[in-house]
Amino acid sequence: MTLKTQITFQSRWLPWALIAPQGLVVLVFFFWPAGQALMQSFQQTDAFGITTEWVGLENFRILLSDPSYWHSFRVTAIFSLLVAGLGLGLSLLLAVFADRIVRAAMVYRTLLIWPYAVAPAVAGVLWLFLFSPTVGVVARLLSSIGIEWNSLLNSAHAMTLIVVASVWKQISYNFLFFLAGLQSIPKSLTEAAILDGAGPWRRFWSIQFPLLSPVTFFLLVINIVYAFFDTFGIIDATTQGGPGKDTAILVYKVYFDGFKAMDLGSSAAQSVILMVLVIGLTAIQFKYVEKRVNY
Amino acid sequence: STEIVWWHSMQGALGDWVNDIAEDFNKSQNEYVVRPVFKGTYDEAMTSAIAAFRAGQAPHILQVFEVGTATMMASKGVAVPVSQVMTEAGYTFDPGAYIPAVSGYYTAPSGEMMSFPFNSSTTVTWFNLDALEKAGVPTDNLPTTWPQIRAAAQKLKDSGHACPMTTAWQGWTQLESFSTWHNTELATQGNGMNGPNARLVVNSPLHVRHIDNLADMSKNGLFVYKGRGSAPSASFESGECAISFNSSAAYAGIAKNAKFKFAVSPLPYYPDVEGAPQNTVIGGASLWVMSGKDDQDYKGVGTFFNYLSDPQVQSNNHKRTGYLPVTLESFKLTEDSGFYKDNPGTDVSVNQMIRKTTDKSRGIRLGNYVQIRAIEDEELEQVWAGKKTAKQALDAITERGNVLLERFDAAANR
Amino acid sequence: MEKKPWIDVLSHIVLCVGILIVASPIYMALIASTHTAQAMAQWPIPLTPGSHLLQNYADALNGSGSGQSMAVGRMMWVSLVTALGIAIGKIIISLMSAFALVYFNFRFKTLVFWGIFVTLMLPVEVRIVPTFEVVANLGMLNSYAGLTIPLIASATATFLFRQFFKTIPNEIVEAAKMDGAGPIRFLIHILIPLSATSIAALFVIQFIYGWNQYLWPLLISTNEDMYPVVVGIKRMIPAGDAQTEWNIIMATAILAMTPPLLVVMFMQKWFVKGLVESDK
Amino acid sequence: MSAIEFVHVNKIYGDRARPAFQAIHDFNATIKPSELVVIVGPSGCGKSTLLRMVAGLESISEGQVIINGHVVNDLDPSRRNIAMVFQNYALYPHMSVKANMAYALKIAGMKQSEIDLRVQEAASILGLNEMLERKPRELSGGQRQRVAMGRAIVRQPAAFLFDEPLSNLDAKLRVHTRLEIQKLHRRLAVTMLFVTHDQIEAMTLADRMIVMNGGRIEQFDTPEVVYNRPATMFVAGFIGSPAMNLLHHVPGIPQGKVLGIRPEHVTLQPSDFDPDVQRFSGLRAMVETIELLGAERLVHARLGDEPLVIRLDAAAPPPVIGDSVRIQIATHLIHWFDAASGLRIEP
Amino acid sequence: MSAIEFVHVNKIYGDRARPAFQAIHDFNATIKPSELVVIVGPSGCGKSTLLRMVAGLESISEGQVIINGHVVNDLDPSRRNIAMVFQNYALYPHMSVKANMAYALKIAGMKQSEIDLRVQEAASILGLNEMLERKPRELSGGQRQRVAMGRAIVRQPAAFLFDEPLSNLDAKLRVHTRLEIQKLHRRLAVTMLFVTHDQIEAMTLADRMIVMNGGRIEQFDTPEVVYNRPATMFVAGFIGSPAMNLLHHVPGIPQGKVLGIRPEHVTLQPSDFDPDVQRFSGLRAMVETIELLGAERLVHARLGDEPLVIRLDAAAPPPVIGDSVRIQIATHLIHWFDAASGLRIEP
Ligand SMILES: Nc1ncnc2c1ncn2[C@@H]1O[C@H](COP(=O)(O)OP(=O)(O)OP(=O)(O)O)[C@@H](O)[C@H]1O
Ligand SMILES: Nc1ncnc2c1ncn2[C@@H]1O[C@H](COP(=O)(O)OP(=O)(O)OP(=O)(O)O)[C@@H](O)[C@H]1O
Ligand SMILES: O=P(O)(O)OC[C@H](O)CO
Ligand SMILES: [Mg+2]
Ligand SMILES: [Mg+2]
Repeated sequence: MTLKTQITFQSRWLPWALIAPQGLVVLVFFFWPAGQALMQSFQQTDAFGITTEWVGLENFRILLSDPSYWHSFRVTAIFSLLVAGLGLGLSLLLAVFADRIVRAAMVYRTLLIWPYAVAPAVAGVLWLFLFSPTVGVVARLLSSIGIEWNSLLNSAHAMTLIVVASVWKQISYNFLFFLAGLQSIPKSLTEAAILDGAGPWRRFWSIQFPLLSPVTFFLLVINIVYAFFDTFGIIDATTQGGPGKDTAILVYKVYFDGFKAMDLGSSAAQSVILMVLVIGLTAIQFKYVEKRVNY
Repeated sequence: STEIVWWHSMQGALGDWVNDIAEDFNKSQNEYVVRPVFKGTYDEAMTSAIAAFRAGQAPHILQVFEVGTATMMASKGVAVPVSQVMTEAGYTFDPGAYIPAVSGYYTAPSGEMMSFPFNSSTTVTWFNLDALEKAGVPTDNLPTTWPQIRAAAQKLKDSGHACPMTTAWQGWTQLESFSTWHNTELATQGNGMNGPNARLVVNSPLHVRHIDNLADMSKNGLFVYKGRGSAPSASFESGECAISFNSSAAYAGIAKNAKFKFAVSPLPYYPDVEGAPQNTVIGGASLWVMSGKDDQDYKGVGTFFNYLSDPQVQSNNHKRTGYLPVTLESFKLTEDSGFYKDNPGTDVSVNQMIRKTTDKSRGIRLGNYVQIRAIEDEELEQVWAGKKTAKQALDAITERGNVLLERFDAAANR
Repeated sequence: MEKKPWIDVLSHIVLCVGILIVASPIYMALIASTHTAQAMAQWPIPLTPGSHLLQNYADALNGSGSGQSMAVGRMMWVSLVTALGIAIGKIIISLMSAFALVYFNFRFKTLVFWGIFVTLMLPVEVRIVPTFEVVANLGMLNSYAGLTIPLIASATATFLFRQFFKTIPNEIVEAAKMDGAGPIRFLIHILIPLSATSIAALFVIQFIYGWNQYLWPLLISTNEDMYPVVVGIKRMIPAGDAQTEWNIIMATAILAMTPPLLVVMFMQKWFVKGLVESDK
Repeated sequence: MSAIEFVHVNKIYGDRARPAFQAIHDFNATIKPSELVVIVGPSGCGKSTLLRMVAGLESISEGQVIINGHVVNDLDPSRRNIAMVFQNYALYPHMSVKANMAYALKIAGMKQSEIDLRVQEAASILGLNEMLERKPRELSGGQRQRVAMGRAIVRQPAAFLFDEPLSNLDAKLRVHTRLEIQKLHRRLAVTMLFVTHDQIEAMTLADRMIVMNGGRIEQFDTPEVVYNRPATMFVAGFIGSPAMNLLHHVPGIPQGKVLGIRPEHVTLQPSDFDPDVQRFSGLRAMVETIELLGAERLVHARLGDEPLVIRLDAAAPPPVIGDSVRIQIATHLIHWFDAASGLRIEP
Repeated sequence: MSAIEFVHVNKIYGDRARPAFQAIHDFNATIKPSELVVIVGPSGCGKSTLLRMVAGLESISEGQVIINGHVVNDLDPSRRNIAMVFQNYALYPHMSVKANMAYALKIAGMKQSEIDLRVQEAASILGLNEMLERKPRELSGGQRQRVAMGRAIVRQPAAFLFDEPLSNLDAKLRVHTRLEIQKLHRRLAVTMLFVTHDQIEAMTLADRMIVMNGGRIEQFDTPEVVYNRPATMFVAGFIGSPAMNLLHHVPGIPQGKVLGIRPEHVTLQPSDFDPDVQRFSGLRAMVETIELLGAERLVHARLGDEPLVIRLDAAAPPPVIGDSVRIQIATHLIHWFDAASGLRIEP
C-alpha cells in the first residue's frame, strides 16, 4: 500500500462552514454538559442543586475507599470480557458457517438480524419475561432439566443472564460485520490453502481468522464500549445489579447513582473515572489498530 | 383556563386511573385543566423533575414515592407545603382528617404537612386460601405471628408446595415496616422524622433475630426469595407462592389474575416483643407542589387537591386500586358502602395503620433512601444466598447506609 | 471447493440452532401477544399461538387495555419523526463535517478531528442532567428539535463517512475539478451519490438508534403528545402494584419493533454493502 | 514429473439460479511427464476451469482426469500433489515470505529443519533470500510472483499449475519472469500446465500448446506447428501478432475457401519481380494508417472491404497514407481454410 | 489547437512529513498546436507530474506553463480549457455514460439541447451510441476507456492530456484503442499530450516524443529520430523492444565508449561474408535461451560477460542452445555513446 496523499480543495471559509453544524451541536450538547458533569464531580450538592459545595477530590476519595466500587471494577472486567468474548465468538461461529453456505446465506442473515431492531428497554422486558421466575420459559426449562435456575441468589446465574441478554442484543451487529469481512477475503486465498492441504479447521485458524483481524479488532472496540456503556438498561430490567452487587457494573452504578438515586456528585465522579478509563483503553487500542490493521 | 401539569409514574391500569381522575376533575369545573403526564418510574420521574426544576421547567404537581420524601423535604424551597397551598386557595385543610400514619409521615418537623397523600399503601400479608386449605392450615384463623407463619409454611411445604412463602419489597416489609410494627427504631431521630441527622440502627438484636429466622426459613425451603421490589408479586398471583408479604396495593393485580381464593392479613409479629404489633409504615407516593408558579396556578392546585380530598372520590380510588383510603371519613364511607363485606380483608391495611403512632413508628424518612434501599437489597440477598449471616448483613447495611446518611446530613446542614 | 458434505450439514445445523436461540425471545413475544392476560400469568404458559391476536393488537393500538389514553398511533408518529430526524440530521451534518475533514486542509484540523472523535465515548445517559439543562435553556423541551438534535451530537457517522471518503480514488476528485466542479458541486454531484451505500448503512443504524430511545424522550418531553412508542411500552409494564398484562405488553413490543425491523429487512442489502465497503 | 491425462472430460456449471452451462466439451489430451504445456485461448474459453479441475478445486462433471496413472476425480485437492500459482498470487498477506512458503510443508507435518532446508533452496533458486522475513505487501509485483512460485516449488509437487501468473505484471517484468519460468522448468523438469490468454507468452514458453475456444481444443501441438500450420481459422486468427489476415473476397479465391496470410508475408509494390515464386499479384490495397514499431512498420490497409495488415521492415520506405498500393502474396506462404468448418485445408 | 510551452519549469514536492523532493528539473519544451506529443519514461520519472501541472492539478514550483500564449500558472483547472483522461478513467460510477460526458458542460451552464448535440456527436465518433444509458460498471474496459475520451471530447478543449490511458487494457484492446486515438487525433486536430511508459505506444502514436528520466528531458524528437539516433544511452536502452544491446567490453571498442547495437542488426554465423560492409566480426557469443515470437526468434546470448539479444527471422535456422556462435555487427548500424556522460557520439 502506498501512502496516498489526499487531493484537497482550497477554501478558507468553506471547511469551517461545513464543520459548523456538527461543531455547534457537539459543543453545545456534548462539551458544555460534559464540562458541567466534570465540575459536578468536584462538588457535593443536594439533588435539586440548591446548595452546592466544592469538595475537591472528596467524591473520588469516597468512591475509591468504597470496597464495593472496586468490586464493581472486577464485575465490569468479567462482564465485558464475557460479553465481548462470547458476543464475538458466537457471531464469528455463525458467520463462518453462514459464509460456507452460499445459497441460503441470505435467509439466515435475515433471520439473524432481528435482535438488532429491538430496543434495549424492550430487550430487557423480553428477557425478563423469559427468565421470569413464574412464567419464564427459560427458567422453567432449566429447572425441568435439573438446573435449579436462580439468578436472584446465584451470582453465576445472574451474570449468565445479563451476559446472555447483552450478547443477544449485540450478536446481529457482530454477525453482519464478520460475514462481510469473511466474504471480502479473496476466494483464491482459501483455494491456495486447500491446495496446501489445510483442512477447514486449520484454514480457519491460520488464514481466515488472521485476515479477519481488522474486523475483529474493530468489533472488539465496539463490543467493549457496548459492554461498558450500553448495557445498563438490560441490567436494570433483569438483575438490577444483584444478587448483592455481583452484576453491578460500573456504568450501572453511574446510572443508578446519578439517575435513580440522584447522587449527582458521586455519579459525575464515576463518569469521569469511567471516561478516563475508556479513553485510555481506546487510545491503547487505536495505537494497536494503526499498527496492525493495514495488510 | 389555567393548566395544571401533573407528573406521575402510574403505569399500566393505574395510568388509566390517573387519567380518569384528571378527566373527572376537569369536567367538574371549567376554571382549571389538570394535565397528567407520565414521566416513567418513580425514580425516573424524580430525576426528570430535578432536571426540570434546575432549568426552571418544573411541573406544578409531582408525584414522589415515599422513598424520595426526605430528599424533597431537605431541599428547601423546592416545594410549597400542601397545607399552605390549600389555605391560600381558600380551602380548609385539616391534617387531622387523615389517618395518623399518613399525615404524620408527610408532616415536616415544623408541623407543616408538606405533600398531599395521594396513593398511600402499606405492607400486608397475602394468603392463598386454596393452598392453605390443601395443606391443612385453617383458613378461618389465619396466622398472625411469625411462629404461626412458620408453622403454616412448614405445612405448605409438607403438602408439596414448592414456594410456601415469599416477600416483595424486602427492605420495606422485612426491615422498615417490621421495625414500626414492633415499635423498634430502624434509624435514630425517630427514623429520620425529626431531622436529617439520623443514623441506621438496623442491626439491633430484634432485627438480627428476624432476619436470622427468615434465613433459616430460606434454608429450609419455607421462604423462597423471588426478587427485588414488586417482582415477587407474580409468583403469588400465579399460585406458585402461597404466602406473600407485599403492598396492600397489590390487590388490583391479584384480584384480576389469581385463580384461587385469597385473603389479606396484617403483617405477622413476634408476640414476645413488647409493643408489637404497633402500626406499619406507609408506602406509595404523595403529590408535591413545586415552587415558583403563579398564584392562580396554586389556586388551581388547591382546587384539585380539594377535589381529591372529597371522601367519595377517595373512597372510589381506594376501591379501584387497593391504595389506602387516606382519610378516616373515606374509610367510613367505604365501610358503609359494604365494600369490605363484599371483599373481606380489604380493610386490613387501614386497620393496621389507623392506630396512634409512636415516635418510633411514625414512618421512615431517610436521606439517600434509594441507595439505602439498594444496600438493603444487596445485603439481604447475601443472607438468602447463605454468604453472610444476618448479623453480618445488618451490620453492613448499618455501616454502608450511615456513610450515605452522613453525606446527606452534611449537605442538608450546608 | 473441496467436498465435505458433513460440514455443510453441520453449518445448517449450527445456523438453525443459532436462529432458534436468537429468534426465540421474539417468538415468545409473538406468542404472548396472541393470548389472554390470564393465560400468560399462569404456568405453564402457552407455546403456540392463541386466539386473541386481533383483540390484543387492537387493544394495544387503541389502548382499551392498559393505558387507555395512550394513542399508539400518535406515539408511532413521534417515534418515526424522531428516528428520521436523528438519522437524517446525523447523516447530513456528518457528511458535511467528514467532507471538510477529508477534502480540506485547514488550521486546527487535528484539534477539530479529536474534538469530534471524543464524543464517541460518552453516552447521553451519563451526562443527562446537564444536557437537559442546556436543552431547557434553549427552549427545546417538548419539541422535535429537543428530541433529535442533542442525540445527533456523536461522531459515529462522521467516522464512517471519513473512512469511506478515503477510499474514493483521487482521480475522481481531479476529474471533477477539471470538469469545473467546485467543492460544493463535488459534494452534491459526486460524493453523496457515491456514498449511497454508506448512507444506507448509517440510516439503518441511526434510525434504529433513534427509534429505540427511551430515557431521553422521557426526560425531554413534558407533554405526552411528544412521547415515542418505546416510552409507551415501558409505561404498560406495570411497576409496583398493578397487574402485568404480558399479552398487551408483548403486542405493543411487537408493534414497536416492527418499523425498525422493516427498515433493517428492506435495507439489509445496502446495509451490509455499506458495512463492507466502509470497513475496507 | 507426472503425466496428466484428460479423458472425455466435460464440465457443466449450473445451479438453481442459472441454467446449466457447459464450460468444457469432451476434452481429451495427454500432458507428458516434464512437459510444459501452455493453454491459451480467449477469455471465457474454459482455461481456468480446466486447470481447476486438475487441482481439484472444481468437480469433474464427466470423464476422468488422470494424474500419474491414477484417476483423481474424487481425490481431495490436497492429496493430488499438485501446486498452483494464481493470477493474483493469493499469498497469505499476514504471513512472511518464509511462512508463506513453509505453510504447506508445516501442514504436511514436515520437520522444521527439513522445512527450512527446502525454503532456503527455493529461495535461492528464485533469489528471494533477502526478503524471507518480509510480508507480501512489502514486495513488488515481480517479487510477489516469485514468492507464489516459491510456495509451489517447496512442495516438490508432481505438477505445477499456473493460471495467468504474469498478467498482473508490467510488460518488462513479464518478459523477464517468462524467462525465469522457462529456466525453472528446465531446472526442475517438472510437468507444468500454464494458462494464459497472451499468445506471445504461450509461444515462447510452451513445449506444446493447447489452443482452446469455447470449451474445446482447437489445436494441441508445438508452437512452431501452431504458428506455421494453424489447424483452424480460429487458431490462425488468434496466434501471431498482428494476427494473420483472413481474406474471404480476394479475386481468385475459390468459393467456400478463406485465404490466410501473415502480415509479414505480404509484400508491397514489388519492384523486383521474382518469377520463381508464384504469387497473387495485381491486387491493390488502400493504406489507412501506418504504425512504426521501431524495427518495423505496420501498414493498416483495406483490400476491397476487408482489412489487411502488412508488416514492413522499418528500413524500407513506407507507403503514403491514403495511397492505393500494389501488393503481392507469396502462394507458398498462404494458408487455406474451409469457410464453413473453419478447418485448415492442406494443399 | 493550442500550443503548450514549458519555460524553466521546476516542481518540488514537499510537506511537513517528507523532505522536499524535486520531481521536475528545469523543464523546457514547446508543444506545437495540433501536435500529438507522447511523454515516455520509466516509472517515477515525473510524467504524471508534468501533465498534472498542465492540467492545474499540481502547482508549479518555478517557471511557467503557457497555454495558447497565456501563462496559466495560477489559473483554475476548469478554466484552462483542457481535458484529461486518467489511467483508471475516473468515470463517475453513479452516472450514466451520457451524464458522465455531459457533466462538465452542465456545470459550464450550457443549454441542454447543445449538450445533447455534443454528446451525440462524441458518442458517434467513439461508437458509444448504443450505451449512453449504461452505467460505467456495465461496460467493458475498452468501452470505459472510450467514455473517458468522450468526456474529454465533448468539451472541445484546447488540448487533451492522457495519463497512461491504455495501461488498464489487455494487449489486444490496447493496440486497437491506440489506433482509435490516432484516428481521433487526426480527426480533431487538437493538441494532445500523452503519457505512457510503454515505448511501443509512444513510438506508434507520437508526432514527437519526449523521453524523460529523473525529471529531465533526455530527448524530444520524432519517433524515427529517437529510434534511429537516440540522444543518450538511456534513450537507446529504453526505446525499442527488445532493447538495444549496450556493450562495454567488446574487444576493439575504444576506452570510454559504449557500443550500441539493436538486436535486429546483429547477424549470426554469416555464411556469406559481404566485404562491402565493414563489420565487427570474429566475435563469439554463447546461446542461452531462444524464444519464438511467431515471425521471429529472439536469441538470448552472452558476449563475454555481457548479455546480447539477437533477433532472427523465424524462417532462418535457429542456433542450438548452449552453442557458441559467431556473430557479426554491421558498423554502419552501430550507435556510439560516451560511457561517462551517456551522450551519443556522432561518428
Ligand atoms: N462457477 C461458475 N458457474 C457458472 N459458470 C461459470 C463458473 N465459472 C466459470 N463459468 C463459466 O465458464 C466459462 C469458462 O470460464 P473460465 O473461468 O474457465 O474461463 P477462462 O478461459 O479462464 O477465462 P479468462 O481468460 O477470462 O480467465 C465462462 O463462460 C464462465 O462464465
Ligand atoms: N504528492 C507527492 N508528494 C511527494 N512526492 C511525489 C508526489 N507525487 C509524486 N511524487 C514523486 O515525484 C516523482 C514523479 O512522480 P510521477 O507520478 O510524476 O511519476 P510518473 O512518471 O508518472 O510515474 P508512473 O509511471 O509510475 O506513473 C516520483 O518520485 C514520486 O514519488
Ligand atoms: O407499590 P406501592 O405503590 O405500594 O409502593 C411501594 C413502595 O413505594 C415501596 O417503597
Ligand atoms: Mg481464467
Ligand atoms: Mg504517472
